[in-house]
Amino acid sequence: MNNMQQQFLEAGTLMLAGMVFVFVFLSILIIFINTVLAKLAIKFPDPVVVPSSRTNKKSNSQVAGKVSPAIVSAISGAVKRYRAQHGQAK
Amino acid sequence: MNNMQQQFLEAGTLMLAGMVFVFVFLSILIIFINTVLAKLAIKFPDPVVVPSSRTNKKSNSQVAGKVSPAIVSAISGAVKRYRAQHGQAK
Amino acid sequence: MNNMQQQFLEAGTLMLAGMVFVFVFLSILIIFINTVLAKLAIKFPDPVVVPSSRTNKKSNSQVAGKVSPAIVSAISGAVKRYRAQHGQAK
Amino acid sequence: MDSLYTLWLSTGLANFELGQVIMMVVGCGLLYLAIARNFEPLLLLPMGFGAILTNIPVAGFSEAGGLLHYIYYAGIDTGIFPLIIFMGVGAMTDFSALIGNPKTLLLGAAAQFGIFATLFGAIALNYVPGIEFTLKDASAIAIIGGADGPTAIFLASKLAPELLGAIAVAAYSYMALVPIIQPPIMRALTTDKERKIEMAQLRPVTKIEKIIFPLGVLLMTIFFLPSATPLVGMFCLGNLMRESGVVDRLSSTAQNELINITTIFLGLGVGSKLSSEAFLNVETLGILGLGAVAFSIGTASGVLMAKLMNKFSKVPINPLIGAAGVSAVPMAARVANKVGLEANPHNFLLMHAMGPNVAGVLGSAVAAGILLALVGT
Amino acid sequence: MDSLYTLWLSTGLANFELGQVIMMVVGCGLLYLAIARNFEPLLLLPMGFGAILTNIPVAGFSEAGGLLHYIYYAGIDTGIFPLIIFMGVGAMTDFSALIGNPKTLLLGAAAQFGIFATLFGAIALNYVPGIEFTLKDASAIAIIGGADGPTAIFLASKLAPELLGAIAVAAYSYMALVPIIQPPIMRALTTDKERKIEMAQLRPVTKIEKIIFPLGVLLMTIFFLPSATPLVGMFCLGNLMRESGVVDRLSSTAQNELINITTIFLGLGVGSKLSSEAFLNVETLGILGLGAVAFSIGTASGVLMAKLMNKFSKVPINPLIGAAGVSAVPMAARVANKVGLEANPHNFLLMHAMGPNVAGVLGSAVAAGILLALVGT
Amino acid sequence: MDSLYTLWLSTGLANFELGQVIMMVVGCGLLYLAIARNFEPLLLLPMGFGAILTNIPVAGFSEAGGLLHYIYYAGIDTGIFPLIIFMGVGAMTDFSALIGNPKTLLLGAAAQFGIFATLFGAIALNYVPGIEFTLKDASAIAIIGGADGPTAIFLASKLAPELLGAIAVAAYSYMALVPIIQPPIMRALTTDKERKIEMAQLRPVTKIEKIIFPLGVLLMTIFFLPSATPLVGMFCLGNLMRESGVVDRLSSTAQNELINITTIFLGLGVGSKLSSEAFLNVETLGILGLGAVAFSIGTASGVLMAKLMNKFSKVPINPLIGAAGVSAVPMAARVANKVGLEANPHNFLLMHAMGPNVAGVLGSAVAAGILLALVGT
Ligand code: NA
Ligand code: NA
Ligand code: NA
Repeated sequence: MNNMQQQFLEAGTLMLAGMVFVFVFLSILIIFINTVLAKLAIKFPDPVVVPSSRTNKKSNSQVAGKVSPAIVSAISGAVKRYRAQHGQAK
Repeated sequence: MNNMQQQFLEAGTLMLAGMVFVFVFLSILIIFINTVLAKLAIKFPDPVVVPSSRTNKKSNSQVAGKVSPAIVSAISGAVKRYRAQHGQAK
Repeated sequence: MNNMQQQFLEAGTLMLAGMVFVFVFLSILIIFINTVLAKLAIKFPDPVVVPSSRTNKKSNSQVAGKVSPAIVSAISGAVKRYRAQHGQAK
Repeated sequence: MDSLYTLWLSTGLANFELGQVIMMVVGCGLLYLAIARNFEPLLLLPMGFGAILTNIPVAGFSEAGGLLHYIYYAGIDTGIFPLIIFMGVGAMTDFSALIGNPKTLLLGAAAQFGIFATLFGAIALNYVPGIEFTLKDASAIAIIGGADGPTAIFLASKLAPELLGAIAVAAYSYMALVPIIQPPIMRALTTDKERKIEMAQLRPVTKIEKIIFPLGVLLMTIFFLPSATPLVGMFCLGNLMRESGVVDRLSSTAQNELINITTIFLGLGVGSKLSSEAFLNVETLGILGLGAVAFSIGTASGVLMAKLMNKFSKVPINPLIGAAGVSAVPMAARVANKVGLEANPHNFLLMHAMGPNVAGVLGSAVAAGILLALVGT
Repeated sequence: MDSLYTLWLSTGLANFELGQVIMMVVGCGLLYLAIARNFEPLLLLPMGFGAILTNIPVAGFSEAGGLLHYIYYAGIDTGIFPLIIFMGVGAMTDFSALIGNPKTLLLGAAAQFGIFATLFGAIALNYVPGIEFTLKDASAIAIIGGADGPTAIFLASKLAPELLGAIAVAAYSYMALVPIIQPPIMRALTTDKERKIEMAQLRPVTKIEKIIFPLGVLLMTIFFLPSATPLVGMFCLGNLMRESGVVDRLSSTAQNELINITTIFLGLGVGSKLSSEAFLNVETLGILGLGAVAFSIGTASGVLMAKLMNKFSKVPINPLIGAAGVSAVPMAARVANKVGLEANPHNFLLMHAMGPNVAGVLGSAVAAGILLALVGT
Repeated sequence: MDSLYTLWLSTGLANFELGQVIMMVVGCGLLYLAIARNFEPLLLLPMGFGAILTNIPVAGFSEAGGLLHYIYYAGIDTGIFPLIIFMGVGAMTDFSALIGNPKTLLLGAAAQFGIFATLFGAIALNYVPGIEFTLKDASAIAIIGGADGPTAIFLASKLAPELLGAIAVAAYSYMALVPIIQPPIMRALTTDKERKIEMAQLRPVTKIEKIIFPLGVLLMTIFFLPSATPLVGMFCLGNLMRESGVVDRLSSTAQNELINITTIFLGLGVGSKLSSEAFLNVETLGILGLGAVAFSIGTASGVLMAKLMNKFSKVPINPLIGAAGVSAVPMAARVANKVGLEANPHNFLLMHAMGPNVAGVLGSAVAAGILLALVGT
């Protein structure tokens, strides 16, 4: 058996072993998701957030009409950071 | 004197020396604050900022009514940064 | 020729060579700008952005009257970042 | 006069070699692709710049004591930079689409055939006179088919450092070309009816699933393929920081400043391997040629796998999303979406394609681990 | 077949040792504490992850050439990471409350008794068969009583690197447990009347005081305890950057990106010391046991010192703020505030407790310096 | 008792040497300049702090294993930190004013006479007993005249590391003094009429010009002066990241977090060279004296060159902007603007002065390259 033939054999084995392994690995992952994760999802559901239309409205009106203190502080923080970033640095 | 006894002696000395040192050190720091810093505070008081109700009102109305250019630029800066941060990176 | 004299000679040569080089280098850069860059500027002009008074007005009124969703999201992003930055870190 | 002569001797003009000039042109070409054509600019811009710097005569950027020498040996030879990037990518990745439709993992698996077919191709190139790829070389080249930059750089730095430059250039160039390479293959392998398939909405994924998922992936990698744990581990660390919700400041830094800093230096360091000796040879041509083939085969494998799955699955799968299995996140998913919209203007495949897309990242990392385990010793 | 056998030999399953499995479970436990219980997640999450990675068979994360090996030797063995963290903490610390009421420094001093009592306890543990702590080991363990993570890591890396993992785990776990450990002790040692004491408003502190303070602290440390200057010096540098007001961009980076990047790698590096040989022994149990004792003694010392000061001081001190002297900033101060509110709903102790709280940080750094000076040679 | 004696022996008080005390006072002086006088605080604050730390007896900050030792050898001895800073400065620099009025490059060239005149002066100082500057030393000192911090640190670290501390102190101090040093010279060399000259509006500069410019500068440096390519190359990389518009996240990081982190460590590392042996000698006085002369000559050369150009140019040039050729961006340009406004309240020279100002940065880097090429071997 010459050298090239042997290399092809090795490459072929690698291809076979590799593709089998990749498929087996990701298939086990599918099983993991369908069993473990699915069970966990049922056992520990996300807390239900009631999208209170009241607070939503409020936050809309906040933006439209007057701005809440948190937003003001965020804006002033942004201004501060903006200035800090554009100061001299050399 | 056996080995354990000697170790206890060393540990006891360390404890004594250590606690004395910590107390002396932080006590000197108290003196430093009460003398040096106190004098400095009197000699170099913070500049008094007159909380001009005028500018305050103005800045309030700015937020409520119309937004100052600085804030607009900060917001647009934030938008820009937001986009930059959420661009592709890989 | 003594040592100091030789050093002065070397320093003088350095000065001459250096200044000539700096001038030649930056002069070539002038030529580069005046030829290559100038031609490129003509060949690839910046796309003309029509400063549509319409969109300008709109963006002004946005800021003055109600705030656009992009800005809202930027603000909420800023709030978020602000909180993240001020969390405990030690 | 002496001084002027010394100055002349120290100029680039007096010391240029032809290979260096050509490599600088190559570097400028990469800059052009990055800036004018928007080809993966985050990496190709610093890489092209690094290629220029490393080929400057006299300056010695990549010799002992030079800047690029430090960068390469501290960050790339050690594997640290690609791993930090991978952590950042993990912190950017949302696995919801994958967890919501786990079958898409098979599409990500199938697309890895691009890697192993390329390995075969690289060995076949040994018939060409002047090319002599060892199995290590072939494996490093093959990973281009994974369409994942950091994985390719990491593997090449371990298996075939002398080919690193060419491999990185090929990987990133073809990743940028995904919108051009993939659509014809996708159209050729699917019927109009298949392309019109609408997919069911994804089920909502809970927080606990997203937290446990990276740990599960890591655990499986530890059990079955420890050689892939550097890549997969750092990726999962980043993803866990993201999903846990308790270390947002770390997650944000990993996604932004840290990955940006590392990207600059990674690009420069990879560029420093673009010397004329390492790049200007027939092997590079072979690598560039194989890269195009690799992407095409990966794309085809993904699409064909999706068609095969449709024969067995009750829930229909649009075969176009199979093409996203090659990774190249999120470009390949966008391509799937775009080709889908051409066939059915109401069919938004983007979210569905994100599943195979991130599955492809895992698949490539697994494939890299296999190659490391089997030929890396 | 050969290839498959090689692949099998390279799997984790074929190479696991029991100790590694147990240490991975320990790592998962740390992740659980970090994510589900919010125990100091910024450090325990990367630390737990590092513990998992370092125990993966075959992968060699902590062997020469491995990622964690580089991180540990570049950042922790050299002491650089804890010092950078300390600079960032300094940039986050506001000394106003301390300067406004300097007597609280005595509370921070008293709480350090937790350290030296633990030192005694660690030596006493030598009576237990299988435990053999040298004076260096005992000193490194004792610093857990300082309730300050970077200080503990810094000292342990200098005095007892092989115990670093256990010490860091103990230090951060008990710091997270401060809200559970402290209140019973505080209630047991104080009367209801004492807990109701309202404290006078703090005097305003000027800018010049806040600028000179870190320099004064550094100067005193230089004069009396040079061995503490790495810790105290970097802390004061951070604080000076904050208070000087002229280098806001450096201060901001020290408080954010730089400390975040360093925290990720510090956690991973510390986690890499959680190998089974170093952790799974009776000494670790001793360290964990001593840690709980250390915190309790420190808390009690602080409270009792406050009661003692009340006998001599004209201005009354609420003894609850003495418990904040253990550091664990800002958790211990919040605990003092909370217990105080239970007794007197109008009594807000938070600002007053910040004084002993930051004093505790200085006190621990001083104590670390003493231990380094006396047993570190 | 033994223990107390050991503790005493380990105190700073028992080990101080006079030189160390003096150098700490120098460090405090730098902090004073930075904080109270706002002299280049971003570098002088960490540098002054580093000077204090390095002179602490016993602590060993700059000995093997010490923090400053690591910082110096990893970042400054290698040249990495100044180069990273230079990349960030490049990302902050807008060349529009220069491209719009390229003649101002000649002003930036003329101002470099400050460098070469200083070189002459440094050699002349050898007449002073106790001073013995080699040509390398003299070259490193001369670069102060370039008024560019990172360039000075880079060149000094290559040519005369033992003078690095004094050179950096001189360079940054005089840069901060630009608003005091320059105006009298500018007024003395110009007539009121000249100062009133209004300059034509700059032509608009297109995006393509701004992208090609850094590449052109790099190309010329490669051709004519490879020894300057580390500085010029990193500068151009930063500028290309900025102007290309395709890697905004990298450009932003280079301008902010990365340059901030590097600045902290660069300052500390440079400060670590302020030991008494290296600083407390007559050579330092010579360097400080030469620095003032260098800035003055550079300023004068720029102004005189502008006057000379006015004799030949059709478009009038206000000679005040010639003073901005010394670099010291953007301070020198602001000074030109301010002096111009005194003479003509409607004359805003700021944008016009930015041309020679950034030209001065290039000019200094070129001059540094020449010195490296001619005396650096
Ligand atoms: Na892939
Ligand atoms: Na403490
Ligand atoms: Na200059």
